[in-house]
Amino acid sequence: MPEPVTRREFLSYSGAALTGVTLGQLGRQWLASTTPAVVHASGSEVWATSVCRECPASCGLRARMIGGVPVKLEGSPLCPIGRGRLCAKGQASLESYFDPDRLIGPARRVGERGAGRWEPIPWPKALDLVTAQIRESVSAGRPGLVALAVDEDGPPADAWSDAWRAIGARTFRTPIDTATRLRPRFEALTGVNGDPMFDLERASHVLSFGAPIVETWLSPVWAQRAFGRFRRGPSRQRGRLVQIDARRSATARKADEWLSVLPEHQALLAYGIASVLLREDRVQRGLLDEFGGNLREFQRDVIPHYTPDQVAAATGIPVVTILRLGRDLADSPRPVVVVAADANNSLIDAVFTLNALIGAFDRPGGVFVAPASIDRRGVEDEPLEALGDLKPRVVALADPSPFRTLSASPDLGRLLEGARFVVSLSPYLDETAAFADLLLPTHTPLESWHCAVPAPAVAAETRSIAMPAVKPRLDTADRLSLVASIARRIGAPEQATDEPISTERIARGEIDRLWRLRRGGPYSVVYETEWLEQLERGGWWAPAAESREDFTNRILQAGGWIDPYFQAGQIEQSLRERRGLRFALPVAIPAVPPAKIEIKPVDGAGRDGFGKGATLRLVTFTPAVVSLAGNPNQPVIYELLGQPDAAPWQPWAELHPETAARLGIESGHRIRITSRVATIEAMAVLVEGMLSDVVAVASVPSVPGAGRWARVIEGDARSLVALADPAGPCLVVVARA
Amino acid sequence: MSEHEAIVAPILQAGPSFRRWAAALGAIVVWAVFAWVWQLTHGLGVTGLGRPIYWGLYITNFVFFIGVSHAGTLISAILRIVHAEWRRPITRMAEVITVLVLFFGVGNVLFDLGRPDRALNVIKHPHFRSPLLWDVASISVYLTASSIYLYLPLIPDIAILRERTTGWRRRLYTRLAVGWTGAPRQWARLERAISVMAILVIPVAVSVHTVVSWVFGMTIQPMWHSTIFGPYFVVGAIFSGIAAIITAMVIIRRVYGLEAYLRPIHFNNLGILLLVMCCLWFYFTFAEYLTTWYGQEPTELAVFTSKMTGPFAPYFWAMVVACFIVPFTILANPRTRTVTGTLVASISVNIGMWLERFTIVVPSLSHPRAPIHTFVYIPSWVEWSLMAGCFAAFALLYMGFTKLFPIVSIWEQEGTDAVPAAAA
Amino acid sequence: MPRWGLVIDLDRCTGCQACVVACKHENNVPFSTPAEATHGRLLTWIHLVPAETPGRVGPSALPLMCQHCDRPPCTDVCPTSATYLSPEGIVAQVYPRCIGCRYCTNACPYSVKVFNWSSPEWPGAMAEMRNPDVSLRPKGIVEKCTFCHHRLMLARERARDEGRDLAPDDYVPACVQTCPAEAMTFGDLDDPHGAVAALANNPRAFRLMEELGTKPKVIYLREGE
Amino acid sequence: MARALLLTAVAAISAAIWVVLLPPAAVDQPIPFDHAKHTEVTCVACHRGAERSARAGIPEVAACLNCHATPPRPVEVVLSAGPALPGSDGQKPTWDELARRARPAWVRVTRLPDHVMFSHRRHVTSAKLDCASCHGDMRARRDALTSAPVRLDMNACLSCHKTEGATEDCVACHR
Repeated sequence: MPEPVTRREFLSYSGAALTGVTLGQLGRQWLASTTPAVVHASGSEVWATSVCRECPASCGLRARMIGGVPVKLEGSPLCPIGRGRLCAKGQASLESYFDPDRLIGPARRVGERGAGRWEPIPWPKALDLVTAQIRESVSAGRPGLVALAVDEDGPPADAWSDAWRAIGARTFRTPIDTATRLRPRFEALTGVNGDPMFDLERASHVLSFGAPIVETWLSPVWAQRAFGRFRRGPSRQRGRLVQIDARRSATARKADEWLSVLPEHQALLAYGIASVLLREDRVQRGLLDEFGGNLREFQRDVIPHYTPDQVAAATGIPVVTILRLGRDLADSPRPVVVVAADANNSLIDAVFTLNALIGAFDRPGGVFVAPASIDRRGVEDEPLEALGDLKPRVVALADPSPFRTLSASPDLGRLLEGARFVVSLSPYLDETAAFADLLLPTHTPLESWHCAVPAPAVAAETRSIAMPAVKPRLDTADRLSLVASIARRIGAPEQATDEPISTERIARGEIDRLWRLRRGGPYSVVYETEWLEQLERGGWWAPAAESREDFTNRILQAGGWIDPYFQAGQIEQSLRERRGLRFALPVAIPAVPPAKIEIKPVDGAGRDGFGKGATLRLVTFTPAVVSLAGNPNQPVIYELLGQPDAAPWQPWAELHPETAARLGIESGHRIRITSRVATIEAMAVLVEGMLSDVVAVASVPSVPGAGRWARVIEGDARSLVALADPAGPCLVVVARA
Repeated sequence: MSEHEAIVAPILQAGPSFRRWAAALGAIVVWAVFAWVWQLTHGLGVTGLGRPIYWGLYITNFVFFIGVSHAGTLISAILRIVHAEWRRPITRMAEVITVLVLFFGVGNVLFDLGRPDRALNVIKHPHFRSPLLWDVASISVYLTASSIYLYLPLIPDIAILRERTTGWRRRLYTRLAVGWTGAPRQWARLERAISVMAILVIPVAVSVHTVVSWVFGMTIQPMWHSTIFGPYFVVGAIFSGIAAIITAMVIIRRVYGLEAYLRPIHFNNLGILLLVMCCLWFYFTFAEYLTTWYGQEPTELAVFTSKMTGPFAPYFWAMVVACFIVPFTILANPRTRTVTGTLVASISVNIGMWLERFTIVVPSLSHPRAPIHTFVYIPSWVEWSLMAGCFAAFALLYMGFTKLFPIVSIWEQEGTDAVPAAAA
Repeated sequence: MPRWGLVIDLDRCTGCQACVVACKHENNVPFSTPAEATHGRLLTWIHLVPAETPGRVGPSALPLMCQHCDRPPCTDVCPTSATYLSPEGIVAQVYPRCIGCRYCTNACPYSVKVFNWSSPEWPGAMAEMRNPDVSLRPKGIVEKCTFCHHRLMLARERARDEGRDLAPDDYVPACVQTCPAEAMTFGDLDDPHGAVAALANNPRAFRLMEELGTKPKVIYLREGE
Repeated sequence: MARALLLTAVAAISAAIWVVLLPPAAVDQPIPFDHAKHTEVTCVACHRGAERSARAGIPEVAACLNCHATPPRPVEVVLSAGPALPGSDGQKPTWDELARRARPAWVRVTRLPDHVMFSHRRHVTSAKLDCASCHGDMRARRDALTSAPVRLDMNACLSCHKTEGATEDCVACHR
């Protein structure tokens, strides 16, 4: 018989059940709150065309858009430069579009300079502010206003300079690290006013003087692709690469032979090889006999002064190696000698001289002249170096990245500190944030119109043109429109046109011009591009579109314009007109004493735990992934630093194992590098085959005022050399930290 | 019953010292619980682990605890089968160690799981080729078997306590005594059940530690992929088990004044057992390392060198000293094989065996075959806290057990010469 | 049934890491911080390791990802079958079943399985850049290269929509798609006319740690002559 | 002691029942859309993604313009009740403007766990599966869904995959 339920029992059990239900309800609410919110608006996949602006190569890219949001960047298969491939930097630019520390709109400084305190202001007010400042500076007379642009090439970049100059500003720009930098020395030798172009893909033997072929050379994605084909092209012999490089760079690792030679000694080695070629008469006679020019004088100068013995003594490379380098070069069917874009003039001279001696001009696998960019005005801006000690009142910066490169000499901080008013037109929180008085954030590349002249690399004339892939995510503006409206407010007569200038207008104008040229066509697949070339070679041209509008649409969809017609033999033609090569006569071998490694106490030993260190020569380099020191708002790039040897998220320093052993340093140790002006710490990496008196330090831009990732990097190699004596080699003391 | 007052008395009263200890240990456990909650919310990133050192302190503890679990069941079962009469006072305390410590072994695996909430997937979606599944199977069988094996001999003692208590204790003992009256038939059944369990438990116990070793041995990682790992681990387990019993015995003897039951002969005999295992352990270790060294296989040698002269050398050589040199020196000499001597040897062995587990788990992982970046594993505060919590909880539960049940089997003392005159 | 395989020509590979970035973005692999990275908590499904080739200048970079072994040491040890060899030869990881015991990461001789040490985070708007075709892995589970299996599923869908068979170019993983030096080739190893099968028989071809009998389906072509 | 245990058990069981067995709570939808009235158009006429992409998608008001020249009655009701549709900022916009700009805050009721990668396109276009087989029969629904009409579980997926000979590979859906 069941017992009757008492009231007390009933109440307790009901209470328990109620408690359970309450807890259950709370649990349900908690579960509901943890269910992730839908991130993506539903939407199907769309591919939008754009242009990569991480470097002057201006590869075409396509963005995978889901519901209007870009989720991935890939190379555009239609783009002749990358052919669907894209480098690490290019892909990482997606991260800077989403950078959580991006500027959300125009802002004015409220605190002290560098305090990082800002107040948002509306666009018209911001423009008023800058206009007032410029007016004042214009009335104060030159040098009142200075504008700095990024290192890019194309009609919008020209329009930027025009707009500034119209209101009396001086414009500066970094010389681009592309083949264009080799142009003056190339012209001096051959008389061709054009960019030299290396046919890496078809070469059989490459002798490289510090050219970062697989890193950041000329047009990186093109260079990588060309390197792959040079190495293992279909049905051809494997190409051989000899790398002359102070450190074991990524290219040196890939080389079949690597010789560690300091940059300042590389020209000596090149002339040494030239003297071997001349003395043993292993030169290609064809071109030299016809256009010898001052070959005889050159020969007279080089052979006695650059004997292998002398070169060996100066560079430390054994005589047999110098002889072999020369003979290998001469024996290969299609050799070519290449050089880094930022090399010094005497090295560039030596490299083109070698190319002349081995008959590499106008030959497959040799050196050509890049198709001249039609109607290209050339850079009229002054080079960044010309800034010197200029103390402008107003400074406008498009992008501080030129100051992140190692070769730039002016000190950005000093320039900005001295200015009365600094305007930054960068989309990001970066170096300028420390000094700027006004932030006018501009669109990121994915949000912008593009019309760029890609760095010369492929044997075709190209324009990378695209419209915005996405709508602006934040309250940003088109850089060119901003400048134009400032100019209009100032009242520059040239700018008082009806239609306001914008990148879009410039780009559309360029497409119109290309349409009127009646040649070339939109970027297209390999087969179609080749067909177009065959047609043009036969003197035909089939219009790519019915009408101008149609043409515009096709160009914008394809992401660019290409004219694949390529005429070889320009160098010979120029030589014929000019009657010969003009070899630069090398100076006599300077006495280069080998650096003595002396281990001695550092100045102020004992302080800060400083121990003994060794005096070494400093070589700084930019790691391949931070090429051009582009955008410091890409965490993935910092993660990839120094792979496969060094550790992520930090700079490293390379040492010879024996030098390291003498200092008690092992791979992975933290070491302290002290120059006359600064001290940094880095992780030690030991490299077999390096010069024993050299320490090579990776330059990873550390940007204290910038976004969350750039500011965590410690140890900026640029600080070691920034103020050091630029003439001589920079000596540093290295010790364990 | 009064003759065993020394055994019964501590069960029924708890002094201030007991409470102080309980509070202190409880505080450590609470701290460990906090650490665990911290780990559950933040993920295993709060440990010192990383790629490629995916296992550390938790797995070391897991192997260690499973090893210590061989203290009880196996030893008492073996001794029971061979009729070693001197075992009688120590079987219970050994068996309790087994049962309790198994929980902490399993617990450490749970600490180590990235998703402990999904632990049941092992049962819902078992994959029979995984040594971890064998582990789950054999540990649960072992836990069941050793719990039964602990419980069966407890029944007559519980019945004794039932008679002497009132209130909730009496109700508890009544239920647990399952109607034990001490009738001859019940005695016969009990004896039979115990001897069946004693035989059954031995292969299970051997399997448990063999399978634990196979978790490592079945991979192809350098210095894990070893054929002798099964017996090597079993020997190590018995070794650390005996050491654990001796340590527990000394403490209980001192605390509860059981000098009359736990006499020097027990320590002497167990000391000899420990000495035998010590030699066996050394033999296996020597064999294992000699073959590795002789083979000179580069990946194996990297691990080997790191233990001999590299970063793990301090642990390795400390292990050799603690597991062999100290215990061998003390125990090989009958004059030092005293209560204190065996205690020192035992504590040394326990530390050494923990180090052995550590030097098996971590160095192999620190030297992966692939040339990837590795780092130095330093356990974090969370891992140390959880480890401390495990030991504290073990001690706490052990103390609690002594307050509920006789830690020396009362009925087994009868009919032996172990019943001391002094207790009467 | 195809048997997917990947060939990496180390003579072409320049170590530029474009594949690494492509993989991270394609598969929603979260970022790390400097502190995490030094503790081995950097998550990448593909990363460069130094590889020595006799006679070369120095160790060059070798892209290392899941080798998709035909006899994978990791699948055998998984207690819950969360990782298994799929019929198409892809070593799969089923995230909702993984209990995070990290036995597979330890059993893998290539150390290519990675563990989520903490909840993945995409600061601010970066959450929007995640690929909706790939799930977000919570903390506490193991993940690894899938040969961009979702791309195969999408390619199959597309091909079926268009009423045709899957063509070799339809499905390539993100790393292969982007490789600037064209060092990577992906395809069906069992297709005798395919590029991958031909390259796999190249005299330069080798597999990592072949001696372990894992039978990897990632095949490397030796650097040098 | 026993009683306390029993009470705890009762509480735990009722909590578990509440969490696990009860259907999910009904949600408020911004517009009382009547599915039954729209049986003449196919599902994909509005849920357009179903045939083209992984996600079927919830229609925007712009889709209504294909058929509705004037605001349908329920929308008017919502409009008169207040600015429930974002984008209407106080003033009364024309139907056309509203339809183009407004993004109703539809609440998703049928959702799969994040680790299930379900593709509508694969099931609708390739496998020719009827929408009703997963979503239930919508033709009878007089409202916008306020709760998931059908409980989706993996066994249902698997049984269909078995009978249809579709893939049973885990990573086909879980990745």
